[in-house]
Amino acid sequence: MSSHTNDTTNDVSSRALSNLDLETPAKPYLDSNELIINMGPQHPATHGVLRVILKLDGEKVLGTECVIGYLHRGVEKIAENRTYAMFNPYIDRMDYVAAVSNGLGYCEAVEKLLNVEAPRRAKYIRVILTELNRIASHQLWLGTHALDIGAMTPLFYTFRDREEILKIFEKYCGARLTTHAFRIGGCQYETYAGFEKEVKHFLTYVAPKIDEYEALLTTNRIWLERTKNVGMISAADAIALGVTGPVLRASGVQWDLRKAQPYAAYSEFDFEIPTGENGDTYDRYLVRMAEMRQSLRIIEQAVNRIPEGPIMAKVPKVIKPPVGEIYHSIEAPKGELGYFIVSDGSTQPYRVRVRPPSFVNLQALDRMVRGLLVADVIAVIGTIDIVLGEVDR
Amino acid sequence: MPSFIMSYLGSTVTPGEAGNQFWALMYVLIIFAGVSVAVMAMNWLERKALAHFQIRLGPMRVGPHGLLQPIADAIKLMLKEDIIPANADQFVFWVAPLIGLLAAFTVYTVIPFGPSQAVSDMNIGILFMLGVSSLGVLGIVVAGWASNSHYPLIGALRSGAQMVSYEVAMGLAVVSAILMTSLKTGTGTLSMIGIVQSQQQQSVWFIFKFFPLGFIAFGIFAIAMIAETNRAPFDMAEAESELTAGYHTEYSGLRWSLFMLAEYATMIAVSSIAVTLWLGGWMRPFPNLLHAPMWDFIFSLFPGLTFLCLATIAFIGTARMPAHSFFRIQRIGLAVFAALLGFLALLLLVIAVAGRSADASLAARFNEGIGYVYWFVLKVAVFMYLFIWYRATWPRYRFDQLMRIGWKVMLPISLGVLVVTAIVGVLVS
Amino acid sequence: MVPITTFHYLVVAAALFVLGVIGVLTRRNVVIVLMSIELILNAVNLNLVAFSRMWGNLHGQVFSIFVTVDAAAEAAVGLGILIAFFRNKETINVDEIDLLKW
Amino acid sequence: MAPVATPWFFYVLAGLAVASGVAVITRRNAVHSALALIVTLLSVAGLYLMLYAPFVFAVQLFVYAGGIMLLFLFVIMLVNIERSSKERRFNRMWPAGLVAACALMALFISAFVKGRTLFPDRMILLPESSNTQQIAGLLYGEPGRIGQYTFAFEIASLLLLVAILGAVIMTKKKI
Repeated sequence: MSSHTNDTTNDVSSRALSNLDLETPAKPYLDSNELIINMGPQHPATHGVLRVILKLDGEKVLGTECVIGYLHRGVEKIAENRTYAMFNPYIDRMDYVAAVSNGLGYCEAVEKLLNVEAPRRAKYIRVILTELNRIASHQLWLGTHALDIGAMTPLFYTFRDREEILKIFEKYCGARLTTHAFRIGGCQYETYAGFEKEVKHFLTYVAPKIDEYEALLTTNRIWLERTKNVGMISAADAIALGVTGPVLRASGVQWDLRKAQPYAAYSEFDFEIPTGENGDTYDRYLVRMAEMRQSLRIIEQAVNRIPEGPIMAKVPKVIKPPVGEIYHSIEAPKGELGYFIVSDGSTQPYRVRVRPPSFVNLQALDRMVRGLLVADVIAVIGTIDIVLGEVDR
Repeated sequence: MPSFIMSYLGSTVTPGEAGNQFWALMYVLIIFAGVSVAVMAMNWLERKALAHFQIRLGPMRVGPHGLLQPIADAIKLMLKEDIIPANADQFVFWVAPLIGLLAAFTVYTVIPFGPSQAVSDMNIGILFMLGVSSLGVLGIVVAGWASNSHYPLIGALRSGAQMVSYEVAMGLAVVSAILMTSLKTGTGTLSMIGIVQSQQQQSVWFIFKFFPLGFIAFGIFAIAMIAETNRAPFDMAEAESELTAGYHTEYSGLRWSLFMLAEYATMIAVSSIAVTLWLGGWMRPFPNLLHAPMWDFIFSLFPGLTFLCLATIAFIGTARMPAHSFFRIQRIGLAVFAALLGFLALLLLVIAVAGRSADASLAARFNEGIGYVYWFVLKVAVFMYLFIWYRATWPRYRFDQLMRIGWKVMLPISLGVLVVTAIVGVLVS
Repeated sequence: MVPITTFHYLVVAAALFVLGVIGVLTRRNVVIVLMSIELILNAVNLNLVAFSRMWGNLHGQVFSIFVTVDAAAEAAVGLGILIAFFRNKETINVDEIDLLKW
Repeated sequence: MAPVATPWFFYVLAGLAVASGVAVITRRNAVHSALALIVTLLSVAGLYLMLYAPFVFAVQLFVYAGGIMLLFLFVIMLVNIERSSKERRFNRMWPAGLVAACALMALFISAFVKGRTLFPDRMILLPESSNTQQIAGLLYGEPGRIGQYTFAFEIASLLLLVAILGAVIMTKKKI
């Protein structure tokens, strides 16, 4: 095996290999099994263009190094040359599987900066769509994660059901993926006729489907063996690394921004924060499954109590927030999605900084996979639920 | 020369034993063609069945319900550019798929489709099968090495270790079945035909012999054979999410298709071993219990009825095709296919009726032979379906878990079963 | 055509034996030296089986099975030594194995 | 089973065995050598079949070609062969070795030529269909009686066990 080790040590990777200590001279006791391999950027299990450099001893992982930036588009820089409203669609291109959540965070941040509040009906619509989006995001995660671990079939089931959500999005705002659903100050579109009926129908449709996914996986012996005690991270470690979202909650920390700092209309709904115990891959799976059910609960309450009224607050035609800065964060499907916006009083933001949950959570990869096997790296990358569009921005 | 051809037809032994070279060659050709067709059918079936498990349609465009898809795929693969990586070991890269293919096809010389429907009845039949199929792993290991690339090498080493480990449990399970062959006569046999015949003599399939024992041994074999063929959930060697495609990552075109051909041929071969050892090989259900001529006749109708069933399904499919003119050619094609199946069904039924009366006539012999082959193929087909079902249902094991199961679970159990079988066998006789 | 007798087999076996000896004596790569030993053992096996047929009893065949067992043990231990050695010296050439201890 | 075209098969198999035997000791690349050795082993297996020794044939196939050679291939892949392929193939004393081997060959030839009359020209047709059972009789004994080689067989299994332990101890980094 060692005959094949030397071809990755070009200048790029040796710069990147800081924590793999490639530079240390050969030990007196030669280890013939040590090898460095590149996983990605073109690899079926890295969910896009993530490159993970693995230092292996046989199949055991000694260390990892994530090389990111293959999908970098300079979204934050673009913001400095766009007006606040013009920048809104760009946000959707970050976490493209949870575009609605992204838009919500940005709109609310700018609203806070402008000191306006969206009308209640708009908030309810926002909650419904965001939670639908959370389910869609978790479904996509479940399908790809199961596929990584080798179960092909759940992928098709989740995509079938995700399609129903995308249909609702399409009917509401004309786009399936990059929705641009919300505007600063509320929503641009009133719900279409039959929106509530369709959402209710979706609720009754998808609940048994979630049971179906669980029937395939939750008690499956192979699934248990592949996920239990794999990629463990303790609560303290998770907090120290800034991990948020389901990954943090699976470690037993009951931290959900929807409860901790309620935004939109979340304070009006009754739901629970599912948490795990061990912080392993299986717990993260269970937490996300439970979250899908909780999202259904929230949507049900929201649809039943949706108030009448305007959907747009009074917002000036030209958005010129006062000089100042704001940090606003929401609970996106993947974790805490924060926007830090600095305004210089002009029509364009002076600086926008996004705190993407995937990017921060990806930091925990190395901690999670050390000492595990290559196959576990795949499972752990899947379980962190990264979207490279968001990591690289 | 015609007498040379005809003289064998009345014989009840394999052409290999009869020393009839003409028929031995014919059998080899028939089996080669049959296996190739079976692999194509399996390819289509796997894609269709997997698709329906996963709420998709699978191939629908090439031919009615994608029936011609395997042929289209084969042509595509043959016309594809054959890429050999620059730093690969050219000769070894070239020869590796052939090793696997040769090993996969050589085992068919001893598979008994009937008491005389085999190329040869080797005295060491089952050992020969296991030995030759263990050569297939050489092709995989060498292919991974010759590619001169990380992922193929890891895949090759994985599958090499995996196949060697599971061969142990598999061999012990086989031994406990072979032990059972010696129960009535005192001497056991390794001959594939002899194993089926001893099941007939003891009037029990070995899966039901000493009830849990035979079943456990069969179960171990059934698990080990999935690992042997690198299929899900043990498809570590070609785990696409981990190793892109494992040992054949660098292969393309015809050479890649040879790997696939070898894999499917091996699947059929190991299923045949399982059928021969535990499921009574070519025997129809209850050959000793329901052995009146009436029952013989009823069971001899099965092949014809099966084809009739298939023909009916094809006809229903024809009728349900959309009326659009776009589908006209497909409709005609499916109708012709259905008619062909119906014709075959008719032919088989006619043979069944004709072969009913006279005992030594050619028709009777023919009828008998068709029955043997039919039941054998049917049992193997069940295994083939199971392979697909497993693949659709289960996630993939991790490599160390796979090894742990192989060495720490399967090996002790199969050893225990072997010992207990021996003790029970001694006590009974 | 001359019928094939024991003598023919002996000649083939002798040729394989000598090839094995040449390999053992001249090659530097330990793996190939071990393979040459396998060649020698095979030549011996061929002799045993040929004689077994000549005398019409099976003792030669049984003996060849024992030789095969021996070959398996030898390969396992030999390759084990080889790997342990490779870890320490990073070479698999026989003529560089010239220290009694390190 | 009546043998077919025996001399032809013999010459083809013998030629293959010797030719690939030459390849084993001359190839620079160890994997090529291993592949050549597999061909030799398979040809010798074919010769066993011609000698009416099907069980030995199966053992050869199973243990040698399937097991031992896989082990060899594994080890070749684990150790560095890129470097050794650029080095000298033969050691410095190769002429001496060659001379010694040639002397051995000469000895064999002279023994064969002188002793040709000692070998009876007969080939007994061993019963092939009961070959396995008879070998089993020698190894394990007939019912009620211990076999001639039972003790040796047990010793051989002990040898294998020791070999397994030795190999594990030597290759394991930490025990």
